[in-house]
Amino acid sequence: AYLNLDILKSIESEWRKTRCMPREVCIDVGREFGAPTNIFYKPPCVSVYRCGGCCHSEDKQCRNISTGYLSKTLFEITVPITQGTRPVTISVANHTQCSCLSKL
Amino acid sequence: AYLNLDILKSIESEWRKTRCMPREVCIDVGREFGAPTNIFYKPPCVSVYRCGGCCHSEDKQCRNISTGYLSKTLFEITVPITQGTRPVTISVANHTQCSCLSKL
Amino acid sequence: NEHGLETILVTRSSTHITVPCLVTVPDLNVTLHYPPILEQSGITWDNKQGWSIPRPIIDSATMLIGFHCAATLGGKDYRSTNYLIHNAGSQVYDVKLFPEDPVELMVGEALTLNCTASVEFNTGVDMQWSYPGKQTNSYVEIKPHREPLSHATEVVSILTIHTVNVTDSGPYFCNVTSMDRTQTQQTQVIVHE
Repeated sequence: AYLNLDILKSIESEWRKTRCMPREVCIDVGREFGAPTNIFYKPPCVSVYRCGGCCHSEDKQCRNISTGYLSKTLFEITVPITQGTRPVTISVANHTQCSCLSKL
Repeated sequence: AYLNLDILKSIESEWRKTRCMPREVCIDVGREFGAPTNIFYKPPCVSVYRCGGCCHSEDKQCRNISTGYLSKTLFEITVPITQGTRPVTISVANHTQCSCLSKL
Repeated sequence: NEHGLETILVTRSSTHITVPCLVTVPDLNVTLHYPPILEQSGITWDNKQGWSIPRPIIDSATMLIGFHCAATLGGKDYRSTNYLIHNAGSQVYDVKLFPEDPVELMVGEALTLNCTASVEFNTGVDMQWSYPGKQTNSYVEIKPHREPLSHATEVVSILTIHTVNVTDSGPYFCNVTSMDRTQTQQTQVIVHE
């Protein structure tokens, strides 16, 4: 018996789509930078690329092998509000290359 | 003093990019379906859309308000291998509409 | 097999993977087809074994499917079955059953037992329970779970009886079967009227 080529093609396509590569994600700024608990950011998240996807073995993990940094400008609100709201610029890690690296 | 328009534009753009909407993600099939511990899937993950992004209030969470299902064909390996490897078709939830819903 | 697919196992100690395309014509020109991979050097042909691929090439491949051999003889094309490569472990490091002490309950209460094994990465294990109510009690829920951690994979099977009965009293066994053996853990459950 031969494997149906359409099945093989659809499986190869799924495997490519889910491979370990930089993927756009939303990062919560307060959590990423460990901001004090009386500070809020607007917007609360920024969009950057982080490594994600699946490796084909449990002893591997999808990790960044090269990283850049993106500048993002946000509003920072400090409570009590009397301290005011101001635009701030932060630098956020942006993964540019990924690989399935061994855990061991 | 007036707010610099460029700053405002870049902040608006970031807010749009990080809004709550269906986003492509990799789903580990074994975990999603609670597969027995002697079954492996190839590829191990499939690509579907799930709601993700940030709401602008802590009492809200980004949830799906409409969902479809996608058929995916994978290989299923049962250990011990003598039981063989076979193509299987699964149906995976695919979020089509999202909204920031109240947690309370 | 009947699906036109054979699985080649790769263990942790494998240095090479052999795609076992065997031929009856020793000097036949057999080509190996494989998914896009970065490095091709080091792939060698042996007409008694097939194509040999160094392990690092497999590890760097994005996908482990689409391997097959092809040859032409007398103007006719021949093609082997398709091969899928699977990383497979075999070691079960330990098996635990929680709670480890005997469990005492009143009729109507919920019983939850957690059988956890630490196994080598990519080790498939069949986790089966034996318990007094296995034949009669259909209200038993068994949930499996696999979690790759930093040095091993944790496999779990959680048995839940939502409302126990006196007939649920007795020994509960968790049997963990890997490729080469079975390990068992046991605990005692006592249900009072």
